[in-house]
Amino acid sequence: MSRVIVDVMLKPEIHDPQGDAVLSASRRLGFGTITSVRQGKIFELEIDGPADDAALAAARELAAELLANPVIEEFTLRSAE
Amino acid sequence: MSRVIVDVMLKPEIHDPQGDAVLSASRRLGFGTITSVRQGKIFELEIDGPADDAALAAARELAAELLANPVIEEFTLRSAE
Amino acid sequence: MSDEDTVEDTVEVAAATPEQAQPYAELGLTEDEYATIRGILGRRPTAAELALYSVMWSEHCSYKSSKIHLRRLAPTPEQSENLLAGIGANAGVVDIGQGHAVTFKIESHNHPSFVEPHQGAATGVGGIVRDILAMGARPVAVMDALRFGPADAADTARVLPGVVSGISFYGNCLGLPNIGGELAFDPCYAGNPLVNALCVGVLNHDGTRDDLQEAVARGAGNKVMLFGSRTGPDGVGGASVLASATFADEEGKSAKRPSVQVGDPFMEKILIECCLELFRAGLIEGIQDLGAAGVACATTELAAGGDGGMRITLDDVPLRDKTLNPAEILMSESQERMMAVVRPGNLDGFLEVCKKWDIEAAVIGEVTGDGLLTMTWRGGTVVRIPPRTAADGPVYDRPMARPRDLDELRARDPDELPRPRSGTELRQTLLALLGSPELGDKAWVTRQYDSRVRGNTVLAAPEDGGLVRVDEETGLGIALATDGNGRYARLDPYAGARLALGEAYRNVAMTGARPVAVTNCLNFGSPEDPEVMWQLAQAVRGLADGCAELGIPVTGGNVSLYNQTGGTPIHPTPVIGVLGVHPDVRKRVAAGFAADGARVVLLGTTREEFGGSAWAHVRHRHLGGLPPTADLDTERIMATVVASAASAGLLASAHDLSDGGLAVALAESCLRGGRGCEISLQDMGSSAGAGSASSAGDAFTALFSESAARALVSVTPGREDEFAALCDSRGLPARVLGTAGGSSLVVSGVFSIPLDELRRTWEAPLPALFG
Amino acid sequence: MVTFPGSLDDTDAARAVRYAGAEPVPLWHADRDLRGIDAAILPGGFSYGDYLRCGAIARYSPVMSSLVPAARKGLPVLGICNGFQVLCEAHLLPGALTRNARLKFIHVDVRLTVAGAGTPWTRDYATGQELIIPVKNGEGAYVADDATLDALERDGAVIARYADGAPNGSARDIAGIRNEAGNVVGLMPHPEHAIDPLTGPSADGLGFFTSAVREFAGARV
Ligand SMILES: Nc1ncnc2c1ncn2[C@@H]1O[C@H](COP(=O)(O)OP(=O)(O)O)[C@@H](O)[C@H]1O
Ligand SMILES: [Mg+2]
Repeated sequence: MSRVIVDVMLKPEIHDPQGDAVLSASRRLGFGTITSVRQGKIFELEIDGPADDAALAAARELAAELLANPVIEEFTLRSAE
Repeated sequence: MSRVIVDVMLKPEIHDPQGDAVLSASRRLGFGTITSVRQGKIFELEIDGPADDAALAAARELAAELLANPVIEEFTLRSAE
Repeated sequence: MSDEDTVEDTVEVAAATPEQAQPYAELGLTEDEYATIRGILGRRPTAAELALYSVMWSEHCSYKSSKIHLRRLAPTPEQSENLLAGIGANAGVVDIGQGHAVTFKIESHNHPSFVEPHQGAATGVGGIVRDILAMGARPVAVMDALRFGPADAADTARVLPGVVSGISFYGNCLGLPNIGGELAFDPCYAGNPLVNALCVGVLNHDGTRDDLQEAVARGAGNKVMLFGSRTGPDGVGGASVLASATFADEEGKSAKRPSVQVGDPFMEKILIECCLELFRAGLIEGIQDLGAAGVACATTELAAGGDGGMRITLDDVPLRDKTLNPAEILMSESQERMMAVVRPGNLDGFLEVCKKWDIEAAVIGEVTGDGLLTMTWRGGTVVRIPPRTAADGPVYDRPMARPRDLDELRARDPDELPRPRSGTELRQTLLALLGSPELGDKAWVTRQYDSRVRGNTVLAAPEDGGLVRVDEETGLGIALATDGNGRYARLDPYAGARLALGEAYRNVAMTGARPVAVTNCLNFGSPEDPEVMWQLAQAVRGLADGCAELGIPVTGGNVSLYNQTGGTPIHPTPVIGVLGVHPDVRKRVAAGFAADGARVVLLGTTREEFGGSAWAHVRHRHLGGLPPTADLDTERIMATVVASAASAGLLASAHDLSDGGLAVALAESCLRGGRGCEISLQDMGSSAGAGSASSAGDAFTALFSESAARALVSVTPGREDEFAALCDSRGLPARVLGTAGGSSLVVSGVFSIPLDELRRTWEAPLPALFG
Repeated sequence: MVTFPGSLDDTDAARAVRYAGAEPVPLWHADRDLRGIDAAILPGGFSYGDYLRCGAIARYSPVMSSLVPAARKGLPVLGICNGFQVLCEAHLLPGALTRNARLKFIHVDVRLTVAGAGTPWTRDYATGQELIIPVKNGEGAYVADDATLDALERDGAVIARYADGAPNGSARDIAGIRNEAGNVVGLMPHPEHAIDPLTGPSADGLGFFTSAVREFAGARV
């Protein structure tokens, strides 16, 4: 059993109203040093078998096909211990 | 300028219908080896100044107050290079 | 939490260890109740039985403090003429003719919505929808009655947006139009918001096909099915249970169980479609939704309503979390689950339908003939009880006492408040009321709700009542409204309940519908406080008497107690929902002035009544005196007049008078219709007694008094005489005020306000507070 | 009329088709069979709960595996709201729909300007005509990169715009677009909720359905 984490973020050029809302709320709360917020999604996948190349490949394929929309989003993989 | 990433996940015992929906979709797509999916949120914060303790402390405070709902979620911090 | 190697607390173990200490108090049972359970069983209960009794005998499930009073609500034969199911069913069912029946009910989710506003409110909608579904009906609309602390309080900024987004998220995703509700603010709800959700459903009832379902487990050998979401640790117990010796295996190691349930509206949507297909195919003998107290409640109630007993294998309950023990499985409040009783011969068909909808279903037991509810777990018997003893629960006649401060409160007369006198002051008063969160535009909330889905919504918020088409051919429809006024009920709970009933009845009548049935949600403080019990008893009596006067039955409802912050209870807040039948929705009447030159008429009688009024509350934060008189006779007459007038096409608009009186109703009819009006108050405010009719003092009463049983209508041009004759023939006071038209609200000789200014003022408050 | 699990406005769209004088044919998400239809409507709702991204999971349903090639061959397809999202996810239309600018579900009647009357779904309108139609969505902000947006405008592929500014933050006030061939149309507002003033703000939406019906009535003669 292995765990792979997929982070999905909006592409930098796509407007992120959620991130902006968090930024302005953080300003209201007095967090003056925070200058930008981008919000994305995270998927923790549990995969049968070891955290080998096959597991990563499956996760990458799922991310590309389903988890991220390539028109507006990009993703990165991490493997969790 | 430093970047801190906050990962927010539902607590393990909290029901995650979104993750479940992704899991069953991944099954239908033939990703048989994936046994569990949990979906969370990720926040990329840009903070004025170096990635020092003060920056992390601000991020932690923001996460606790705003980014995560302590009733159902938990969060972790990472600092991005 | 139970490991393979821990010995399960079976019936045999319990019989052999009578002295073992049990955490009944942590589970909310009193010493007497615990002794009663031991007496029923002739031994100590097992851990699972204790859990089951504790949830079934909780106030929430057993109505132990209120039952004795609720008996008053039993309808007379005359009231129940068209009642197919009443109090005692999951929801009451009313025959509305043409082969259709309607079921509706209102329920609270107050406490969960305070802890986690979004999920709490969302699962509140989910729960009431399953009650309607369990009657065999297709849910067709929802409503939400919301009450919060002061609009500008910090906690309201946390709770209100979350509650609204939860209702929006769940209801919209289910595809149920939200057709109305309430939004009120009062400091008494600051630590205890009220989130009451109503659902209405429609079923066939035409002789050839009857969709009505029952919550019973009949027929030994029939299968007990659990279907929908898996069972997880949602809402199990809470800290007190977990801290107990029996439920946590090792100190400190006990997994923390969440009390927050997370809703999955998509699952509920497919569960609805799946159930409706099962009903249509005739595959179900009995059905029960899982709400509070989950499997414990559904099995107990099905078995108690049946003719035999039931045997359940808890190992067969599909789990999301494999570590749950029997007690936790029984108490779990995981959402989106249903339980059905199915003949063995229909099992394959049942599973087929579930598969089509991608719904997980499991046989978890069967109906027996031994009269007992028996449950096994890993081979041991962990529950063996007579189900009725758990389902019926104790009945308490708790002490009651008239609130000590009531006389003082009533003596605090609103007469002593400074009243606006000049035209300028009256103008300012109206703008202040309209610009308050209490009376301002609710679009900030209702824009988040889909009121159109299903395509049958004829009227929705901000109209007086929601109106939904049931039959496209004939135009048959149903109207609904919910109302409650905690301030009135605080001053006089008996009158408060009648006023709320009268207002909901009137709101339904304004659409042109005939009110036919009542549901109610009784939101009160702690039943252990004798003053609260007195309020509850008074309110129930008021509701019962009011329904008898109106000749319509209470078909069901819900009681929510322990609504208080610290030792301070909320205002007693009975929220009343009224259902009406509209013969032809194409002839519906709406609140907005719809025709230039239409004669504007005030129906009913205006008295000088300011106790608990919006004016006293908004302008002076004052609560005192007596609430208005509830005049149900006039309500009844007015409803028949409006219904006749609507069907004859005599009305261009109709709008009830309530908070803020005539002035606010005028403003709303202007804004809604996009049209001004010019009226005169000559001779109004008569019971103010002496003083000339045109004096500003009388104008104040005419404009802001909250006398009940009044409405503002405008008459279809050319039909004025017919309408006047109709009112006259029924003895309904009808006073011509003026005409609709123009771009200002003009009260001759008093003030004039351009519609633009009215609109800006009215729309401002909620966006200013909540963004 | 395709029903996905979680489709909600399917009965409404079927009613609109009936009002327009045609017979709605239900298509089930799990069936590949298109049952000889002349045109397809992907209705509004929350397919699969919209849990991942709106329309992301519906895109992979069996019915879509038949519909996508049929649409590429010219079958007229109208995606309304969630249906629009499915069409974008399935790459039958460019761009994507994202969270509303103010992050809340919004239901409001809007004024639309018809910008492209030349499709099988908009023939009964005149370019420039104004319609009052409800929008109701949580993720209705149309986004695409500038090159795509420029191309859409250049090709006249924007078929409707919000006349008073997009309530959901849509790029360039875009309310609806078509594909290059013109047979596939995606629309955020709900014309099926504007077919009768009794239940909607107007009957202005009926034209989308009568346009398509007329197309086939003509074709068959
Ligand atoms: N205030 C009330 N007035 C009339 N009937 C009530 C009231 N409160 C509860 N009931 C009835 O008592 C029964 C049990 O209520 P409840 O526990 O809320 O139902 P459920 O088990 O479906 O949640 C229902 O028939 C309900 O209609
Ligand atoms: Mg029930």
